[in-house]
Amino acid sequence: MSALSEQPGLYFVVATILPMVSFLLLILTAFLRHAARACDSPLCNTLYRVLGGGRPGRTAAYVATTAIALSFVCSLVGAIHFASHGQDHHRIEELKEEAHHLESEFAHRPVEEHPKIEKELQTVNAEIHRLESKWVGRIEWANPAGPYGTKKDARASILYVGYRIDNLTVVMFLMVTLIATLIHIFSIGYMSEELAEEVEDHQVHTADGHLKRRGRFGRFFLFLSLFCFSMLNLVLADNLFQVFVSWELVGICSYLLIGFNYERQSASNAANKAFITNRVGDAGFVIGLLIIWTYIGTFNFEEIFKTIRAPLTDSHGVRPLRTKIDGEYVPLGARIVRANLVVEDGEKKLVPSQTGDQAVLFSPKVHLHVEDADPGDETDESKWYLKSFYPDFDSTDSMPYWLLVAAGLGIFVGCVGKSAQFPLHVWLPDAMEGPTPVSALIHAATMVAAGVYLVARAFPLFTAEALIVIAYVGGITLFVAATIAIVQTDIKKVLAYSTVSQLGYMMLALGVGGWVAGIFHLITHAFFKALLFLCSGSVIFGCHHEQEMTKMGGLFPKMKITALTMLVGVLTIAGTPLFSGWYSKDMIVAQSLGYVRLHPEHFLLFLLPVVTAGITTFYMFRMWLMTFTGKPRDKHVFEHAKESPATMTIPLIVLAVFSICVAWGWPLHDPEASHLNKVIHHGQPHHVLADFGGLAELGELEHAPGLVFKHVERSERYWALKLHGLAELSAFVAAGIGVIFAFLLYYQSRQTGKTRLDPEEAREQFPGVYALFANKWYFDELYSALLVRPALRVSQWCKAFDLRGIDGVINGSGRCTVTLSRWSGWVDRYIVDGLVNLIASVSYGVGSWLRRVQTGYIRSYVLFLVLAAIGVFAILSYFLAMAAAG
Amino acid sequence: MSTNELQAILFYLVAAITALCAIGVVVTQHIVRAATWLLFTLAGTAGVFFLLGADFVAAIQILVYVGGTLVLVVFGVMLTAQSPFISLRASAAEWAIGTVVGFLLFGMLAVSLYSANWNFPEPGQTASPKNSMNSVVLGESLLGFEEATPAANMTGFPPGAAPPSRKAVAYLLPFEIVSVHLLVVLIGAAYLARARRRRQATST
Amino acid sequence: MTVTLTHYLVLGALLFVCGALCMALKRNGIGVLMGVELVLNGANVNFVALAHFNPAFAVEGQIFALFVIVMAAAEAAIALAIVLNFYNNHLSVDVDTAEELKG
Amino acid sequence: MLLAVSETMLETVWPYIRPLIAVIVLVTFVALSAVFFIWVERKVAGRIQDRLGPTRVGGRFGWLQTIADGIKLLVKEDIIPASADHILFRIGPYVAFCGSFVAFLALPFGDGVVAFPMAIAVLFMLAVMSSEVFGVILAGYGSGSKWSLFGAMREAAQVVSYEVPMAICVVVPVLVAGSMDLTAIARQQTGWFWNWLVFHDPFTFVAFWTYFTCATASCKRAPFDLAEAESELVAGFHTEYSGLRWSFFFMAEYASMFAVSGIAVLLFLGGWNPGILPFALTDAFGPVVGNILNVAIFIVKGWLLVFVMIWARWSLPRLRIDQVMMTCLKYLLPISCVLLLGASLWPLLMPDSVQNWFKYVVAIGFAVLFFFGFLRAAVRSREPFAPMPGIWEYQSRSASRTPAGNS
Repeated sequence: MSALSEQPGLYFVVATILPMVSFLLLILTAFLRHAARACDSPLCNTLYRVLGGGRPGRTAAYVATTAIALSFVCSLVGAIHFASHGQDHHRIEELKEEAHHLESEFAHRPVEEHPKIEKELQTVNAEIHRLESKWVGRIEWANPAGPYGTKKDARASILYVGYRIDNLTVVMFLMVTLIATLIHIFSIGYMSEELAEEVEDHQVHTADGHLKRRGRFGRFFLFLSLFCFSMLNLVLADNLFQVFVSWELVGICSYLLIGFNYERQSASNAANKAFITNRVGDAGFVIGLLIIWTYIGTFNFEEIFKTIRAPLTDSHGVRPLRTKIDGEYVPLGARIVRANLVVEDGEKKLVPSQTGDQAVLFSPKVHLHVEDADPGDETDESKWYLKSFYPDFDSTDSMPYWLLVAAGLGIFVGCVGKSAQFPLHVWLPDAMEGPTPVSALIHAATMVAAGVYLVARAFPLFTAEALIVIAYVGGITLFVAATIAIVQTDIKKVLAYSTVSQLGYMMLALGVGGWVAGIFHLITHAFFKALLFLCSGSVIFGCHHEQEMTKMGGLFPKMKITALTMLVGVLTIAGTPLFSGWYSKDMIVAQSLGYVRLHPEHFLLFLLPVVTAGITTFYMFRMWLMTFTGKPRDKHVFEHAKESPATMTIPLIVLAVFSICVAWGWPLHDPEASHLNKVIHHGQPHHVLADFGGLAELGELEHAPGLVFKHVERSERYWALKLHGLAELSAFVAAGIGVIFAFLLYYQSRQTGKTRLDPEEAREQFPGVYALFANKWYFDELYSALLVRPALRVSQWCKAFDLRGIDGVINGSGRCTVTLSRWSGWVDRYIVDGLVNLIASVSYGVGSWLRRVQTGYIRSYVLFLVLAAIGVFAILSYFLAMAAAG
Repeated sequence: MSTNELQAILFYLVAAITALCAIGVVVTQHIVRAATWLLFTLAGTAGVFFLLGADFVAAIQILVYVGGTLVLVVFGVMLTAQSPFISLRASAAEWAIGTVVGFLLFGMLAVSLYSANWNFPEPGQTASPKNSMNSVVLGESLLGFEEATPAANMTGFPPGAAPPSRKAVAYLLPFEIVSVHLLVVLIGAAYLARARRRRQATST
Repeated sequence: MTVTLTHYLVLGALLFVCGALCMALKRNGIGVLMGVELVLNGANVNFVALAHFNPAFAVEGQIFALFVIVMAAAEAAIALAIVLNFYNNHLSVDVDTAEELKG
Repeated sequence: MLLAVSETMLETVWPYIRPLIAVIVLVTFVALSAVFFIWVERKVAGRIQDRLGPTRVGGRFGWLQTIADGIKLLVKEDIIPASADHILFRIGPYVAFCGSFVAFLALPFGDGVVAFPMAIAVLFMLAVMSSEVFGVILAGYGSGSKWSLFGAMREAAQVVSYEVPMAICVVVPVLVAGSMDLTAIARQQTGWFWNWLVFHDPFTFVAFWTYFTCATASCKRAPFDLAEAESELVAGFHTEYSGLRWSFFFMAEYASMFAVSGIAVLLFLGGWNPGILPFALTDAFGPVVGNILNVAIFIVKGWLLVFVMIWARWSLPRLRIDQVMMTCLKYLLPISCVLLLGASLWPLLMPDSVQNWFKYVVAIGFAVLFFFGFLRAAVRSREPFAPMPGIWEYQSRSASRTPAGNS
């Protein structure tokens, strides 16, 4: 506990680890259970029964829910600590400036004063460490270079695991743990069908009817726990590599949960699609990581930002760094500096230039000093230059600018994949194959928001070119997805496209510099989209897994709680004033309006969100109306529909309350007064201001660094207020049009079942547009034609080349060898052997003439023997007779 | 009818059976029948041994030849019994030559037997069952004893009896050699006859 | 009408001749084996007859006969093993197929 | 003169006539005893199988059943299969018959009551009986039927194999007695039953059982009757035989059963001596009366052993052919070799007192055991037959069971 009070950041670490503990507990239990089932002994049988036996139990759900609820509690406690230590961060920044300054003093002061400076430096450093360690910590995780790496390499060869708690982290933690807890509770009800010992999957047909399998209740919560850990770890991470690892972990969880009913072809296809599409994005992510690793040498966010962004002041903490833009000098504070490295008189200088193809890296070891103490003298072009504090000022201090752009875009590509942005948005609608709580948690509230989160987290990394790409990608995504959502009939698909569209809003906001707006919308969207998904889940559960809205209708009296909470969600997403969506969405529109005002050539970035606000309202009301009002379209579904149990409705109510109130502040009508907005605003990095904060205003900065923020805050507030009115108005009008159309087209009276306008007619009037929307802008077909089929074709070519070309050459050479061998063999056989055989055959002929003496029959030998005996006897007797006679 | 006459009658009877069956062995083309004639030939030979007072040899002849060797031979016949081999015939020319040679050989032997002058001290006792060679004597000579009391208990000499004297020439060593030989033969036969993969048959 | 040694010896000679002819005329390997047995029996008759008629040879004759019987059994075992081996190799018991030594 | 001539003739011819007479007597005896054994076997089989056996022919016990069967066999048509080798088919039964009957020539039924006294009687009997197998082979081959051939080959392999341990087991008492003359061996066992060679030392004791097993096998009796295993080979080597020829085989079988039992009695069980008198019967009652008693005792002992064979046949299941061969070659042969070695070492290594005491203790202990066993069996047999767990009762019980109820 004392460790926790000393280092309150550890609350969040604990909150992260808790789901992991739950996951490990569950998976160990599962392993043990399986092991116990495998062997047959009384002990094992008992163990098996104790661990759940053959029937899935609710224990896993309780463990996982408890863990995530505890996580929420930890996050809350940590957040309270964080709020009460709000001043620490400023203090740390000040101390760091001081330390930096003290270090630079060594060069200027005489040697006698060095011990004194050292002592001061030590005190300052100790204070920095004390304050930092409250919210920051890291441990060495891997050192690929090992103990043999040189000192220079050592910095770049160590991978850390660490955490850094800031406003963004805290907000994200609260949001993720709260929603995850509610969804866990909801899931206990929703997944109750999986408690059966044998679940029949009506969508999978086998030879003998439908597939029957064991219930996977425990497995679901196992995956959820792993996911929660991964997501929290992603948010917690203080470095890109840790983010990447968690990124992949949430990816695999998403894969596992989309494919939860993996026996269904559609589910397994969707899981694969999600996985592969994400891999495309991750390829970009990895490219970005490698560029950063190569040129910056660290993955730690803070260090990266410090390296690529210029400091606010010089190393003495007195003068703002300036450069000349359009003939006048502007401060360089917190911006990416494009400059060329020049060596003059043995001194290395950076010559600032807008056309410079190098981005300067501000290594902490580089001493910055503004030469000219007089700000009035602006004729000198070399107002500022760099001196290396240490003599080994090397090439890592600058990097090609285009590579920095590429790094930012690479990481953004990863976010595109994860957040389902155009053109990698195709997987998210298919991911609705997963159970609805999964859609709510992973594919609406948290994981898909991780892309947006990462863009926000890595915001200083993005150059202006990258940001405009982000903005346009977001704009295209939000419009395209909204148009597709209009024609969807599957209730979850509507919500899926809505999610894509809303994520596009966030991306757009980030791209146009609305860092706060983007994150704000991320939080509010997480609540109301989770609510909407859970409501849809409740509907689906109530209607026995019927997802087609064309079979629903008139469900309002049957499930009032669901309908009302869903109406709250619809109103929120539609931007009804005083609902949380209103604050965040209007803020985005206002932000884009502000950007367009500065850059009128990008007027689309304002037009698209405004129009889409109307479309959003239209399709959301369409969905609600089709589901809950009018005449029931399918008697069967209607008759069986019923309200869900309390475990499901209570989370809905809680989420509805949050959807309404999460963004409230006083006065209610002022979005800038929202508490959530303020909290996020405090976490906004300086670099946002540097890029979008209004250059003119920044030019009027005072010299003292402390003044910068106040000034910017004030100016932005002023700037935002001027634009909010217009943005609100336009969005409200668009939304109103959307509502009207929705009611005209889809509100049926209960008696007649007729609408004012017939959707069929509308469809027939715009057949091309309808086809375009219904076919999702032909993205799947396009990818199939552009990527899948060419890949297959190329593979076939390769195969054919392999078979005919390579094998042909090999076989041909083989045949040549055989032919040559034949000739050689002929010579060998008939000329060389011929001589030998001639000699042999002569010998053979002689031998065969001689061999006739021997018959080879033992019987004849016996006869010969007898004959010989007779002959001997005859001769003997003859001689004996002769002898007797003689 | 004197004992000699009876003896002669028995001899001629047994000898005739033996000789005829021996000729039958040669003449028959059927291998199993040849084995049958051989059985009677061997039995007849055993009968001749009985007539010669060699009961033990006769019994061994029956035991070993009839009960053992001949059964073994028949086993061989059965194991290789395929219709073409049951009766393999030699050619007529071979038969002619064989017959001529056989008569020549027999004639030669008979002539030499009849012309031989056997100088035995005294023709031994007439062969009769009563005077059959005692198997004890055979056993003693095999072991190398000249004389032994044909007393009942051969295992362990009775306390009072004098141990028999040694004979100069004994057949103990040949006996041992034969027994070792038999063992070698057993092992060799087992080795030779063990089942092996058949090679492709040559033309028969 | 006394049966003399010569009678027995002629019987032995007859058995011997039959055995020799049997060896010469049987193409069946087992037939050859039977011929060998006959030859040995002829010799045995001679041994036992001589043992009977020559008191000096009384024991030796019978013992030689016993040895011959034992040897014949051993020979039969070996010869049968050879025949079986022969049969395994040639799929025949016709000794004329074993003519590899033909010149 | 005529009388003188006839007397001289009688004197010279008597040694040759006597065996002829004896042979006639023996053939009659063996044929009659075969008739008797077949009847006994049927009755015993009936008793063991809980049925009655023959009951009608010839009165109360059906004791003429065999005669009736014999007459039936005599008048049956003599069938020779077309594919048979006629000569061998005809010769086979006679060879088998001769093989087992000639053995009786050397078998003494009493002291001096023997057809052809021989110094090597045991060897002669074994030798002659071993030739019986050749008749079986001829019959099997000559029948031209594969079942017959299989049966004959099995028979030959089995009998030839079992003769080896049997002969070695025979050598054990021969070694102890120092003679191969059965009469001499039986004379040595005169007196109390501990003089019987079976109780002479532990090795002869075991040798008796081993010999009896081997003898059963070489008579191709159950449980070693693989040669005529009905379940596999129809009837083995005599499948194709019928009528009188068939009955010759059976006569041969029962004859050799009695022959091997007789050898066992003479070698191990005191021969014709009653075993419960300290003197020879011929000494006490003179040669004629004593020998009549002797013959009676000998025949009863032989019958008892034959009865044991019959008993075993109906009690024990048939072995498999490989088990039969394995039993012989892997167990009985080594056992008999050990017995021979042990029996030759026992008198050399053991003090006389130990030898004597062993004899008494084993003999008396065995006798007591036998007596009590017999007594128990006798007492039991006097009890009325309890209703046996008959097959019908069992079936009704099993039928009343439900498949699930397995309590």
